[in-house]
Amino acid sequence: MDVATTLGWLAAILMLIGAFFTFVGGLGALRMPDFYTRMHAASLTDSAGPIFILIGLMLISETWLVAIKVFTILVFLLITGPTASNALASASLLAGNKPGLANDQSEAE
Amino acid sequence: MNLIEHLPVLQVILPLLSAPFCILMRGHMLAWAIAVVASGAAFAVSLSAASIVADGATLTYAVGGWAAPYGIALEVDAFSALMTMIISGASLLALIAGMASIRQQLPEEKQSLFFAAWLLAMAGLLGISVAADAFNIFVFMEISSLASYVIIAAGPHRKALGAVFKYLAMGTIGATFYLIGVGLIYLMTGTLNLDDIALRVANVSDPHPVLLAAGFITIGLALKAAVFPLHVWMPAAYNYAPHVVSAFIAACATKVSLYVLFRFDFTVFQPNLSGHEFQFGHFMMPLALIGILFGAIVAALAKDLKRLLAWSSVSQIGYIVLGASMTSEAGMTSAIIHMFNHALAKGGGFLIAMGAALYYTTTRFSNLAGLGKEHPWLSGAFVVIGCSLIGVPGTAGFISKWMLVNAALEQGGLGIFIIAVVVFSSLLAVIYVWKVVELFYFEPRPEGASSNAVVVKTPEKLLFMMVVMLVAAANVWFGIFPGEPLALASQAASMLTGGAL
Amino acid sequence: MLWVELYHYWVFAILLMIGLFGVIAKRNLVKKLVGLSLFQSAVFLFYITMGKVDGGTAPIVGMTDSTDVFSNPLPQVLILTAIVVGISTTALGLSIVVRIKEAYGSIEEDVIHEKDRAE
Amino acid sequence: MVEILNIFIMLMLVITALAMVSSRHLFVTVMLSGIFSLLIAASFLLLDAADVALTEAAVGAGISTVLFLGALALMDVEETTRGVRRIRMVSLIVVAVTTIFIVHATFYMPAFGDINAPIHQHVAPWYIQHVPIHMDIPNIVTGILGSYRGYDTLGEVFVVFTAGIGVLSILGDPIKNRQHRPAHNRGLRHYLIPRLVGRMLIPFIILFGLYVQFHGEYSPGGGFQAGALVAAAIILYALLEGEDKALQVIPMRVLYIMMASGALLYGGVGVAALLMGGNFLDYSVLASTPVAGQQWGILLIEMGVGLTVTGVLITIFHAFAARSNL
Amino acid sequence: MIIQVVAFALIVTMMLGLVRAIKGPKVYDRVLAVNMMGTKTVLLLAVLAFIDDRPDYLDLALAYALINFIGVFAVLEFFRTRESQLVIAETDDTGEASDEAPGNEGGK
Repeated sequence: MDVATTLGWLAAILMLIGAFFTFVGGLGALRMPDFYTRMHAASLTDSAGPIFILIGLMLISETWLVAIKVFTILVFLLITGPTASNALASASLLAGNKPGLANDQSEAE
Repeated sequence: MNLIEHLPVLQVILPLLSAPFCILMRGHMLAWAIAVVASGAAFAVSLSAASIVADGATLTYAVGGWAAPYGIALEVDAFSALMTMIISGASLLALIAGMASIRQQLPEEKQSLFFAAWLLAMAGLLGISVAADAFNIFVFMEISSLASYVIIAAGPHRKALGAVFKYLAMGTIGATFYLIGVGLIYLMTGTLNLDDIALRVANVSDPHPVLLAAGFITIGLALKAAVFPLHVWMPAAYNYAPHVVSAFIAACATKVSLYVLFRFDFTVFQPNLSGHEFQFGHFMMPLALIGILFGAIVAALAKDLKRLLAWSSVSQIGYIVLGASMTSEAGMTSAIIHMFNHALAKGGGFLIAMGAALYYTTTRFSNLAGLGKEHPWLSGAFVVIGCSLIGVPGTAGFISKWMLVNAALEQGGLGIFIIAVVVFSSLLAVIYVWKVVELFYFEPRPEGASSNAVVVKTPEKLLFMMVVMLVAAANVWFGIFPGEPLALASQAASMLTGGAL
Repeated sequence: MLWVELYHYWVFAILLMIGLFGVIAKRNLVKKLVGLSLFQSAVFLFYITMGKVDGGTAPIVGMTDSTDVFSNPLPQVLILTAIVVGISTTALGLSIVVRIKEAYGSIEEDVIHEKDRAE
Repeated sequence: MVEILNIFIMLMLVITALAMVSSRHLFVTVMLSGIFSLLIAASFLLLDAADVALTEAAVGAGISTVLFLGALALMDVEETTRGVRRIRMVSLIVVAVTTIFIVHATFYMPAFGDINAPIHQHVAPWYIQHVPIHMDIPNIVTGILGSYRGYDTLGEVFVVFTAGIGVLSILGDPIKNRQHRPAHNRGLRHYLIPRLVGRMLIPFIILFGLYVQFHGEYSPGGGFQAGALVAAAIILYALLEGEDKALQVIPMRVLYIMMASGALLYGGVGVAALLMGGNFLDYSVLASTPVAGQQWGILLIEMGVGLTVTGVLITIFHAFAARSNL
Repeated sequence: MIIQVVAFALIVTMMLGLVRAIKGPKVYDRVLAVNMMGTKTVLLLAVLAFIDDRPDYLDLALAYALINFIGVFAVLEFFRTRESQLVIAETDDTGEASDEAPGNEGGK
């Protein structure tokens, strides 16, 4: 990729930010104390990461068609990711799991 | 369009493409008719192919018009012609004879699916027999295996499910082992066509991976063929399958795996790996000998006719492997002719078990006593077929045993030992066959034994008895005039071992 | 860097081992099927591994320069077929397991054997 | 660079596989097998097998997970017996010996990625060279799959077909099984947001499936992947709206016809070639020029593959769902 | 070079997700991890398409994004039919006991 141009630099910065978010999200999903906080970390960054990374990729796309394809992926991820998180959280809540931090510490490791 | 030219592919696609029609037909009788017609057509094709290749010719066919190493080739030679005859013949006869039994054991709405799966099983086996491409063999092996699982699982007893699951697990391991072996060969030679592999495997950079491939292929196919220590899936699967399926599968399924094993080992590995005949022989022969004895002993202890026949198959497969493990032309001839003769005897045996179940609902010995008086023709046929299983002179079984003994004599001191084992196992065979004969003729029908669960319609009964008599007569006919199959077998054997010299 | 070259083959061997162990040793029928599909996946990986060419790219012409080196397409074709075979086997196996569960009330091999023997 | 990525992915593969086999909770095993599929598909892509990666994604992560969950819904999700110690020891020895043999042989295999290995010298270059000449399509994998090794692919279609009728035969007709069950099955109706989003996505998935089907000659994809995608869309519909509605949209009779007609379409193309004077599956004779004939042939057989796969996968799903009252 | 860094960050994140998937402790954690790894795989494929300069790989990323979604629904449906059993089964590999009172199930 061509980092010499302004666009290239912008893309690089965006992608790095995205990569950072992604990594932090992964870390959060691993280290947070209970399911809901983990999900919070994971799902927030599951949206933020793709936004930055994929917009970065769009900026360095060679043709419009490629950029549109990347954009489509972004749109689908932005639709499906939060939906899945929502569904999962409500399933968990319906099954009777309460947020752990509220009343007990047994989940904390 | 010259039909003769297209025989190899017609052999496969006739039954294969008939299968979808079976499920489109609502009526189960129509599905049965399609299956019979397709089997008959396949049998006719195999007969005409056999008449062409009997003198040593080979029919080759390039599917899609692409020449051999690039496209997929089909080949029919004497060996494959014999196999296709066994498969399509067994299917045809079992289907005709099995009408009443299918009605007894399967609910009507499942029958069209059953016949479709049956045709696929047959087409898969035929596809393996005519294939000349290592990967193509895998594909058709999977068609036949999956379809076999389906038709075996149609058995009415719940134990059929456990048996099928075991068969599925072991069969898939076997097929995957074969796939690993093919992959290793492909890695070393860059080709999948069997003839091309045979040419190129001599020049590989290092023989180690090829040896590993030989190991994987041998073990994988031995698993599928139920060679002795790997036979654990077989007795239960044969025992709990619908009777008509037992007759068909027992006659041909394991033999096709052995066919692939022999073809691979004798044409690809033995001519090109130094000392491989020795390895093959010394690996297989002990297994064969133990298998012969073990199978016969368990059969002699069985308390159920189908179980007895299934375990006798373990023993009989041992004979086939034993013949091949001598890696001589005579040994190979005996192995191949025994495939044919055993198909006749074992298929016939399971047909009789089917008949017994038709009249008396089960095949348990406690329930079969006195069959001889009530159904003299059926039990008479069993006596003939039992003699063929034992190897009494004048029956087909004798021919293969005789060939086997002759081949063993060529082996010198070891041969005497082999002959001793063969004679001893024949005595065991006498015991288990006699057990049934005694039951049929010398024990009275027990009080209150169940019988006649279904009313057998006269035309169905007539068809069934006709087929049983035909098979029994064939067991005698090929014992006295073994000409045609023997010619094919010796042709095949000389072709296979000719490469090894 | 011998180990990098062999690494791919070793991963195949290890996966194969894990899968095979799952099929043979596990007594739970679903577990056996999972082991079986793992076992097959290992073989798929083996085929694809041997088709790879250093510096090669996916064998689709036209999207890139014609000077490109392509990886071997044939193993990919074979594995496409094999994957289909694998899923078919899994589906069939699962349907048998469902029936076994209905007939025996369990999918543990030991329990099934016991019930068979009790008959 | 890509190789280094792959080393990490393969490491994760091994870890996942170990966890899959050692976990005692079947649901966990199935979830992990979903991850395994994702990882192995990524690995396939890194090894340049784009078509295979697409198939593995559609099959492993999608269909296979759905099937396993459908079956698990009927059983205990916990493994209760540890098994006999002796069997575990024996199997450990068996697999250890096998592994030692394989690892031993790896030292004698051609180096990974070596272009001079026989595998890259003998048949494969011919394909890469001749696909553009014989059929003039960019995706070499599709060319081999459809034409040079079209007979294998015919076999593959029939394997799928066998699985379809097999599951139907073993589990019974879904319609009949459903009649015995209470009709409280309404799918995921109480999940409002997922349901809305899911419904919105279904047409896109089908559209994408069609793209994969008809663009398979130019990019990764083909009949099988397309069939799996379309089937996945229908399965999604069934999950959202309930089985009954899905069976109203595509009744069993139609599924039967799809299964059979796809297989017959493939075989029919072969027979047509036979009747027009070529060999079985020789598409060259189908049109005025061989290249056009090949292209038509591949297009038609891919449609056959797609039809059968779609029909079979939906059928299998219904068969499981009818038993488990999903 | 930046794009390779992104790829590595994705791989590392996938490893973290894998650890979560194996550790659990609840089934929901595992589903969350699977979903997260699915998203990361999609991103990885998109990034790979640019590393290899093969835009056709983007089709795969798209397919993954769509397929991954269906998996989540299958899981939800599974939960719906099996909630009672899962509560019992949440005593997992880690041996960590579920702290839920069975009575909570009536809440839905």
